Amino acid sequence: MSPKRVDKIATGVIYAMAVIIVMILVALLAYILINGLPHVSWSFIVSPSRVFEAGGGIAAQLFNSFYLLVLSMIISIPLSILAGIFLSEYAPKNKLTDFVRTAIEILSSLPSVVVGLFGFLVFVIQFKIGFSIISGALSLTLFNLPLLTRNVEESLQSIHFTQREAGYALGLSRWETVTRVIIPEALPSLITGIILGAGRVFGEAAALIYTAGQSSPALNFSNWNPLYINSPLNPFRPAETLAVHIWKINGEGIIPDLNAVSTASSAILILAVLIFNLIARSWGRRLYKRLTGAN
Amino acid sequence: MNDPIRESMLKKSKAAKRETFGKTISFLAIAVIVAVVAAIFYFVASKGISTFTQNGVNFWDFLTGSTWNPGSKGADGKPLVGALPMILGSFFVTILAAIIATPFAIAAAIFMTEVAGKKGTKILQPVIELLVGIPSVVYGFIGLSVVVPFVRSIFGGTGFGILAGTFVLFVMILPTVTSMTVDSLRSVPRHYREASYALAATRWQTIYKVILRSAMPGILTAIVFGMARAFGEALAVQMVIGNAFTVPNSLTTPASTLTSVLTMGMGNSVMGTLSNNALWSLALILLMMSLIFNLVIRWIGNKGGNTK
Amino acid sequence: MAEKRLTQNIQKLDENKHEIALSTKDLHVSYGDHEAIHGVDLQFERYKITALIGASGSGKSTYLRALNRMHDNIANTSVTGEIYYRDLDINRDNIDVYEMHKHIGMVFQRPNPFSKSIYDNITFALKRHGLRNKKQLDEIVETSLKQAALWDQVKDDLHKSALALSGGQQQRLCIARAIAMKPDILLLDEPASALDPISASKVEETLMELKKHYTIVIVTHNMQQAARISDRTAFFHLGNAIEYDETRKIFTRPKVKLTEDYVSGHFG
Amino acid sequence: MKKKILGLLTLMATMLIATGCQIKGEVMNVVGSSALQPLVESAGESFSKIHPDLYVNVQGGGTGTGLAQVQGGAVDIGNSDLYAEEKSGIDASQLTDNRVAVVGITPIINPDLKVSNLTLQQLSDIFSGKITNWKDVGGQDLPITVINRAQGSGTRVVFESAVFKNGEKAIKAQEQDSSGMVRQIVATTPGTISYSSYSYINDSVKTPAVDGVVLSHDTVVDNSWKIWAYEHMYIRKDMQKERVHEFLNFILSDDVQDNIVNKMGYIAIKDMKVEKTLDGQVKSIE
Repeated sequence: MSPKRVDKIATGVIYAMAVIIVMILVALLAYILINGLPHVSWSFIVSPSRVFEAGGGIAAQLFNSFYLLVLSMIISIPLSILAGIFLSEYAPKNKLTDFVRTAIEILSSLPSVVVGLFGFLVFVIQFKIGFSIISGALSLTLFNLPLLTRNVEESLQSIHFTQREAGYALGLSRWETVTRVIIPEALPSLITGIILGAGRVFGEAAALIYTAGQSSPALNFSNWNPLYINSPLNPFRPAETLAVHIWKINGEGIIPDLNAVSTASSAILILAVLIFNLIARSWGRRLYKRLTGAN
Repeated sequence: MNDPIRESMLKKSKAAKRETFGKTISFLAIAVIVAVVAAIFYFVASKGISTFTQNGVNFWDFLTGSTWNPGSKGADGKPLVGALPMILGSFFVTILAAIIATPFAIAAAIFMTEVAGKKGTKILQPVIELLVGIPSVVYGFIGLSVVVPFVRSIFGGTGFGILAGTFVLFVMILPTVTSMTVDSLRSVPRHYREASYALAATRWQTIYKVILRSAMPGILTAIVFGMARAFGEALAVQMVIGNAFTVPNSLTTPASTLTSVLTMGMGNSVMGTLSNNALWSLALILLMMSLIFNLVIRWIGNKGGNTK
Repeated sequence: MAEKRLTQNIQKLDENKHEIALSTKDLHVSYGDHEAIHGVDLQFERYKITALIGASGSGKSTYLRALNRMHDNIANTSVTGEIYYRDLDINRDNIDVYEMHKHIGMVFQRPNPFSKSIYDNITFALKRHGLRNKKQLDEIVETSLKQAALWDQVKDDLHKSALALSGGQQQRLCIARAIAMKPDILLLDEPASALDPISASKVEETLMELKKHYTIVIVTHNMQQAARISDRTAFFHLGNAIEYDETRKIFTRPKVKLTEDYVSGHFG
Repeated sequence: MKKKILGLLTLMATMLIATGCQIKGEVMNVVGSSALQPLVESAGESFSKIHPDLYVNVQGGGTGTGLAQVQGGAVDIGNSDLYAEEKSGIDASQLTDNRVAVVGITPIINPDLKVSNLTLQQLSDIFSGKITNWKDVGGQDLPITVINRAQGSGTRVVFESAVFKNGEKAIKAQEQDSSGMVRQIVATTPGTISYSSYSYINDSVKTPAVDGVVLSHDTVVDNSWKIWAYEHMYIRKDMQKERVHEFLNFILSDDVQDNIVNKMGYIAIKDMKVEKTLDGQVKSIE
């Protein structure tokens, strides 16, 4: 066969596979949305959930998901960026560094339930923080750090070495060059990594069951003083997230409208991820433009 | 002679101080992570090993035994903790899912970076990122209500089993593998492509001989990460694999994985008892297996890198 | 290793007649076990252009990069010997490299502007070094871009990304960025090699202009270029400086056979 | 921008420390059986209405977790589907048992099966693997697929102790770790049989009579339906907190027993006409 023909066939196969993927994905999304959206209403979003009667909503769960996401990102983003900088810029190229990298990679393959139990025994019991958003956020941080760190390291590595030389030759420290030149340039791929991480946090259930808990106090959305147990901002209150809620009602739920609540929650979860995605992306693009002068 | 430039070079500059500062805090960050990793490893290992030290289970029996019933004892008076069914189950679903997902991920990545250009990326990228955000619970339920009946209608049986698990995991790891593959294809310098096209190579030849080859270590890493995710995934697999503690003899009969047993059993056992320790031993095996995977892939990556 | 010391003819400058801006004494550079520079002694005169020529792999770039310790951050690389600048051996641990880099600038082979606007490219390092005055910064941007012969082309696009410039413009921006620091010495590593002839000649013009205020050491593999712009030339071969003299002497009456072969195009 | 982030972080940190020191309101932690969780949660909500400064934090995690944590003193109350004595690794002598409800457990089968009655013996044979086809118990010719709950699950322990009278062993079968999953699988997979507590039963699955008796509130209270057990809330013997005892009394009050326990498909403890001891002996109460 002539190379031209092979090229044509290969291109056809690649197109076909891409189409199959898109079809799988579209079917999945359509399945979730078509099943769920008819049950979604404004009152579903803003009313509290119920334990055994029909008609409950997901107000607290939705808020909890976002709050937990923000908290765990506040902890894990700086930590992973710093660690990624170290691995990419400062770590000596030796066996020890390789060992650390391997260890971090292996951590990412731990099932989240193990991370959750670790979080339970350490944060909830040992540190006496109790079932709380903060315990959940810390556990999710453990769970997210390996992937984020890895992503940061790779994003930084993908920026050419000559940029660092340029900074160095101008009398700038590697630190300044990395934080002010390399990171802005790597921003798009950093943000992709963060979005992937955020998606994991948003959808995680197993690691939260034992740490953030599977029930939450009725929130008082008019009390924003974090010192009160029923304040939405209190990071020390137990909090059931949307993903945990879906898991719980399907597993042990006894509400009669279980199916409706579960499918509607899934649909909302997907929409929330979508919206989060769009916001993060447009914000990232604007920041990138501002920092790099790109047009 | 007083030369200010000369003097200034002998003092520690602001930049040098910043460098020290940056080095220190980034080192602290990695130290924290290493400490956490060490703590988790220690935690899992110490609990996992106590099955063998405290409860006197033979390690070899644990790996090769095929009966899992930590609550009761076998005919020889030893606890029934044989993890073989789960180890095989985990292996099968992970490898099968990776085998199916890899070509798709590579194809999608090529599509996005080489074939369809910006437009392809615009369509696929958001969809792929969205997929990561779908909770595994939801994947599990879709698997239960779509994949399991599908497998049942084609292959008979109950539909639960390794095949159903593989399909679900395939979709779950696809985004991870794809987006990482895309990154590694993108990092292939443009002049490689230009050089290849300049030699009158077709697009496919360029992709196959130049781009994929130089992106190979990155692609392998993507696959490991995909396998790692498949390996550690619990909720979704647990819902479709059937959770039967039998050595899998076909792809369509119920089987179990390390994670599914772990997730199911944790809440029902009491810390410190054999049933609980045995579960931690499973977690330990999970760690060891991913270590092995990691080393193997690293080895392949090194070999590929040397022959280039 | 067999050819470690070859016949040499290194001009020794009389320090009473010539002001020496930078000099090295027995400078060695090694990558791991492999020694790439085998002890080079050269002096660079103030406000002159010195060219380093030689075949690929002769060590001229390695030597140049050793002059301002660019090898510091590279694993496994060691530089031994002395580098004198302002009566200080700057190849010592007690020297603050960052401070030194303010005075010994460098321009690289491939243009490497930051992915920032043209304006930020020039002001970024200055700001980091503590210069905040907007008016002063604007002034520096203008003068350095003018010196680099770029001002007329970019004065209306100062806030556009530097990456949108052509290769030649990018390189001149890098030169502008380097001279904005007002260094004593400018080291250039084949600054015109990645450029088209027109851009290259623009860069050459720029350098001729700059030598009034700066001491320039330039690595080039283009002998015409060296002959056109430099005052002195050093010929490198296999990690040794073979011959160092006034440029016209090197190109017309070289004393060493190797140099003659090279400049007459018999090898390399 | 860096400064802003730094400022925000400092603010968060201070906030966390501040909140850590002084949370307004008392928290009571109840952890354990996920089956019992909805009941205690509803009761907790009503209890909090009477005591606005109290927050009853009810979490699942499983019977094993509940018992282990209450024994270790990490939580105030441990919810359990089983007697503490039945769980290895638990020192029952340190704990006080509070039986708060009774739960009836019934076999559930796929709705397409044409079987409406099974004997205890047949159940025993099915779950131990002696009978493998529905035609042997009066149904169509279809292989039996057994779905078990996870090992150590309270529901499974109760079911097996009621069905396996002569030390039979359960066959190796599929296992699921929640009632909801079991119900969904049985509803959709042909030829399946499993068991579930009464509170989870709905129209999607079929509940055959056992030895001619159909599970209901009335058949459990007089022990004509044999497969039932107590739901327990354990506290440590040295529990000092007044509110904890108050809460347990509250759950046992007529109001909660009638309006929450019975409504959720459990059986109020006060309705029981018989009592079952730890070793399975049943005697009637006056």
